[in-house]
Amino acid sequence: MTVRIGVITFPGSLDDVDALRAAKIVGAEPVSLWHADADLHGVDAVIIPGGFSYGDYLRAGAIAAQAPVMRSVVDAARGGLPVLGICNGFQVLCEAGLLPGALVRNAGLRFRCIDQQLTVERTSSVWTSRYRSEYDDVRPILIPLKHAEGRYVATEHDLDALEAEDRVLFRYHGDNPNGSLRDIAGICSADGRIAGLMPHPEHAIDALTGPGTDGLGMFSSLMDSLVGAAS
Amino acid sequence: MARVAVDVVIKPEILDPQGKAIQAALARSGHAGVTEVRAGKHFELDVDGAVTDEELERLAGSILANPVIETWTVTRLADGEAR
Amino acid sequence: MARVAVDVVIKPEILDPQGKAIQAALARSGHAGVTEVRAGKHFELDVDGAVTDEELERLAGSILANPVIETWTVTRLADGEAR
Amino acid sequence: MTSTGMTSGGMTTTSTTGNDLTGSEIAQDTVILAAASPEKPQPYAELGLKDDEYARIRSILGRRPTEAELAMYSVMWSEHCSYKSSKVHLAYFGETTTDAMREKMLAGIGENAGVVEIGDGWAATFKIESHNHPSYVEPYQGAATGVGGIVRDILAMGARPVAVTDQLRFGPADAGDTARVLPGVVAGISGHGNALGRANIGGETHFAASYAGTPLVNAGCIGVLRASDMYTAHASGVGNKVVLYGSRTGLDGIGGASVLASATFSDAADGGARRKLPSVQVGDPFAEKVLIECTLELFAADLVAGISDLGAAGLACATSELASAGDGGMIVDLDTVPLRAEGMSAAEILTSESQERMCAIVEPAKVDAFLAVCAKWDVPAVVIGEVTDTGRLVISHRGEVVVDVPPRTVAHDGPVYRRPFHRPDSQDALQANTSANLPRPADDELGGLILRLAASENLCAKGWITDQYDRYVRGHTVLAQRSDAGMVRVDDETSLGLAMASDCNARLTALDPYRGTQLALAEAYRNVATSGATPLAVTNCLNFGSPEDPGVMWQFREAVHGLADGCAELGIPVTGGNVSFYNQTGSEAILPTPVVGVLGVIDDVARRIGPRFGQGRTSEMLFLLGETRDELDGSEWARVVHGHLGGVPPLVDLAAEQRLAGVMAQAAKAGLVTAAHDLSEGGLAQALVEMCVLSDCGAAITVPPPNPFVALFSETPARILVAVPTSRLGEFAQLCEEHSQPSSALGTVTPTRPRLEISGVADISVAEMREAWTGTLPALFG
Ligand SMILES: Nc1ncnc2c1ncn2[C@@H]1O[C@H](COP(=O)(O)OP(=O)(O)O)[C@@H](O)[C@H]1O
Ligand SMILES: [Mg+2]
Repeated sequence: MTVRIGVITFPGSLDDVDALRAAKIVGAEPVSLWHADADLHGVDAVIIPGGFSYGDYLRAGAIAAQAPVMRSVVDAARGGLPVLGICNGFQVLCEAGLLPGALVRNAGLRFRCIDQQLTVERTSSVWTSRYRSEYDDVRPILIPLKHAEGRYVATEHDLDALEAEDRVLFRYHGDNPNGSLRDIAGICSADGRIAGLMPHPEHAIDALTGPGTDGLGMFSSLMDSLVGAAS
Repeated sequence: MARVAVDVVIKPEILDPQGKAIQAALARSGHAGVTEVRAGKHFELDVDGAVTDEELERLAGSILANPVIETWTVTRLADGEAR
Repeated sequence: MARVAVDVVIKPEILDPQGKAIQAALARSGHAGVTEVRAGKHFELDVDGAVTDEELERLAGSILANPVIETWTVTRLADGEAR
Repeated sequence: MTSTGMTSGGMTTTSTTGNDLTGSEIAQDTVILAAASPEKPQPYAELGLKDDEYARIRSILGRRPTEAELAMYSVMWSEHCSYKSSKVHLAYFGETTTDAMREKMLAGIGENAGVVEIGDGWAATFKIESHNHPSYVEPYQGAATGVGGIVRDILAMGARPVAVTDQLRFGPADAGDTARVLPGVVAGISGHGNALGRANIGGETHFAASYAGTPLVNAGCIGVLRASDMYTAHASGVGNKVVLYGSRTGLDGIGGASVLASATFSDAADGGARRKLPSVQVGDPFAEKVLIECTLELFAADLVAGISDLGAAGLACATSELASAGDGGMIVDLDTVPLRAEGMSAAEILTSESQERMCAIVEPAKVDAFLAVCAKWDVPAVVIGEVTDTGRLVISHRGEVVVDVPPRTVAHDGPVYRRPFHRPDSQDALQANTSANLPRPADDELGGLILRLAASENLCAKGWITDQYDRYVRGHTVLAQRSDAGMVRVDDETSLGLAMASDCNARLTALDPYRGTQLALAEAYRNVATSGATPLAVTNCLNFGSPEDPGVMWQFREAVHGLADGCAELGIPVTGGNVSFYNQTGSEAILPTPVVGVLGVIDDVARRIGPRFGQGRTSEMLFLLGETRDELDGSEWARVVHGHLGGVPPLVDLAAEQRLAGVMAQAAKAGLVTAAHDLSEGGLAQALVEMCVLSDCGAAITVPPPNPFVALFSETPARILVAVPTSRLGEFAQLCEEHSQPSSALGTVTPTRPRLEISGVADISVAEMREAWTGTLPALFG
């Protein structure tokens, strides 16, 4: 079966082409989705890419969360469609209420573009199963990160709940680049199907253009789960 | 036509590095009397007569501010007054 | 100890892309009664008694706002009042 | 938004009622009024026009110009737009470009940006522009709009912008104003540039006292296109529509026209307020990003017959240039232009420098499709005029003709100055004051000196700056910051890549502008070669003081000649450039700063060479390619240790540079070199520090006798430090021999010993070097 992965383009999206390329590399059919079109065109999963949707002029992700396509994404996600928000996409998912918490200005106040080590905290999600190792200790992965508003904040109550429900997907390893609470780099829904993270796995799919290929696992994991489900 | 100000500030329990940096800059340039700064956003809206206080409250709390991290106040300004 | 609000907005003749984008977003989400939005910054300062209005004016115009492109207003808030 | 009712009547009929100064409306200055009131005094001097220039305008028109015409001529005849002081010298680039050099050039000097063929049907275009003064007044917005402007320039060639660069110069790093300017400039480039989705792949950052009141902010952009798809800025095809699209036009940056408003409209309701308008423009990165995507979609759908960006001089520039390069005529109705401010005069609309706008020439049958694409992207677009063959640019406003001029006279027939130039007398003393008498360090001081120089402001790591730039976006970046050259893959379907580097050591151009500029060329050329790419074309951004100073004019002329002669020797053409004069604080000019950019091409990006050794399992040896002479005048050692600038720059040997580039290209192709870094400021010592720290790996070397200080700190050009796998030593030696390339073995890479051991001279840990090299900017800027 062909797996169709949709990637949303908002005005101001930047890394939509990278996400489409990642989908293609793992053997999926990449499908472009347009912000103003509420139709999801029958895709099997949706990626909300990085960038500055609508200029991020109110709060990062806030205006995009109101876009027609997002109303469909919210409904479909509640129905179990796998959804991944990367960077701005993560911000959109929080603003749309699909994930708890918010992303605010980096503690250091500056935009940062660095290669960052992450620990994979949960390997039982559709987005991270490939990082499962024979042993329990998954080695840190190296993924680029680039944002000015990536400090994850949530109430203590929400943070405790995230931990209790095993919904922290990634944590920053080594230096915390933005002051995120509890070093959180990415989280997911309880069933692991809706995920968001600040770093950019789609920029780590080819050693020629990224710091390595550690990001590929996220897209391959999705393929495993979708192809597995179909067969 | 009325003018409305909406001020949004980050909740006190959330770290405000920008406020801190500004406070430090003020202290460095001789304004040590400013002991704390919180940085937020200020919006001025022109709204037509039909817009009620409830609608303003709703749009402030759902769009202009993110209640997870921010608090806000809505103030109708006197005619022509800008803040 | 007093609390002071400083509101900074971009001069009316200078492009305010934020305000424009926010107004469009509000209109799209059913708040068409909002006909114009100007986006600016809102600072809340805690200042000790020795800080005069002149000093506040000076620091607002030199550090909180960029007089080349912005205008500002300084308001002393009533005790404990947050805006 | 449909095509406007551009009836011929509306364009040619002029009413006289508007001339009555009745009511609160102030009559605008029309062509008819101008013809009827020849004696009316006009503020041409305030607009920067000389008496004879004003007289020329009058004789071109056969009457006095209208206010709108005066505004147009004055901005288009300004130094910035007309190149009136530099033109006579820039002609030398053309004179020295041979047919062989021209072979791959599709567009050259005179176009928005030069275009060169790069193989497989692809072409590339690149350019560097200055945004110096605005960045001093308002660092964030000045730098931001600088990046926006250069990207639109590249877009106007029909190219897809793929990468940006920034060349920065500031006052001393610890100077108070640098703490204002530098973070603001970098935040502007970051905030605006990152939002455009174009990877930042390199640049320069230098500090020197002469830039304290005059920082330099240059921004570069590279674009790619199919060679068959080039658009140029011309308006051909009578009846084709002129479409203005992008942001609304406001009162931004109308420095010149506001003089006009204040001089003639001082009684107008808001005349006084407007006069105080700052001449800064505020950028809207979101609008810019959308404009880029919209324009690329217009290109892809083949809806564009000609195109121009709106930069300096706004519509005045775009309309006059498009018209004069095409069929020679155009009519424009300013009443159709979407405005952001009320009551703008024709002069203001024409000279507004509002950002994020483009002007396209569109066949009538394609106008609807064009407007539909703009609507999809929510980009305002209107037809503002039409191409004619009348030889006149006719512009109406409020139903009256306010401009009626031969467009060439505005765009191209500006004044030409032959400004006096002569070598300043002080140059002799400067050159006589060599570094020969400066005390040199003892051998046991060299270790400390290595660290001291590595931490100095010009040599230290620039990560504090470059980590604020997105280098990953769109997934084509192969090399970026921390490499000698940036490199991008042209697109997903090809392995073809472009490399770019830009350089200028202004200390050396101060000592000898001719030779110093050749050294800048040599360094940028070498940086491209170090990455494994083959240098192909050259651009420049010539930043100088006042052209009215004969000494500055001499520096400028020497720089142009040095660059042109150097390019002729290397066989690569100058395809474009930019001149920025009047960079001075009071009467003190900046160090002459001719930034030279070199573009290179590589067939297979997988073969690129980066600066990191010790990454694989093979053992590697380090070689120094090139020969070292005792050349320390103008060096970083002289500056940091002695605060000294004097003497003559190192000798230029372009044949050696060419040989070196040939060796590197072959070595890359054959995979003989695992890492490379060229030697420039700070010499061998600095190259070793950088490679060890970037590689997180040690090296054990022996410096060639007789003088370790000279071996480590001399700044002789034409040298590259390379790492060669021990399994390939034979092939490497043979390659060098075939090219008669001097090469000396320095030592080995030591992955298990993270130290730089220089036999008998120094032994420093990588951690110590990292701390020294990377600590400086964070300590200064937080
Ligand atoms: N302002 C800047 N913007 C982007 N990259 C920069 C900037 N300043 C320095 N760099 C990058 O930092 C690295 C070191 O710069 P530099 O020492 O000038 O290199 P080189 O000596 O090889 O010309 C290069 O990769 C350069 O592109
Ligand atoms: Mg170099």
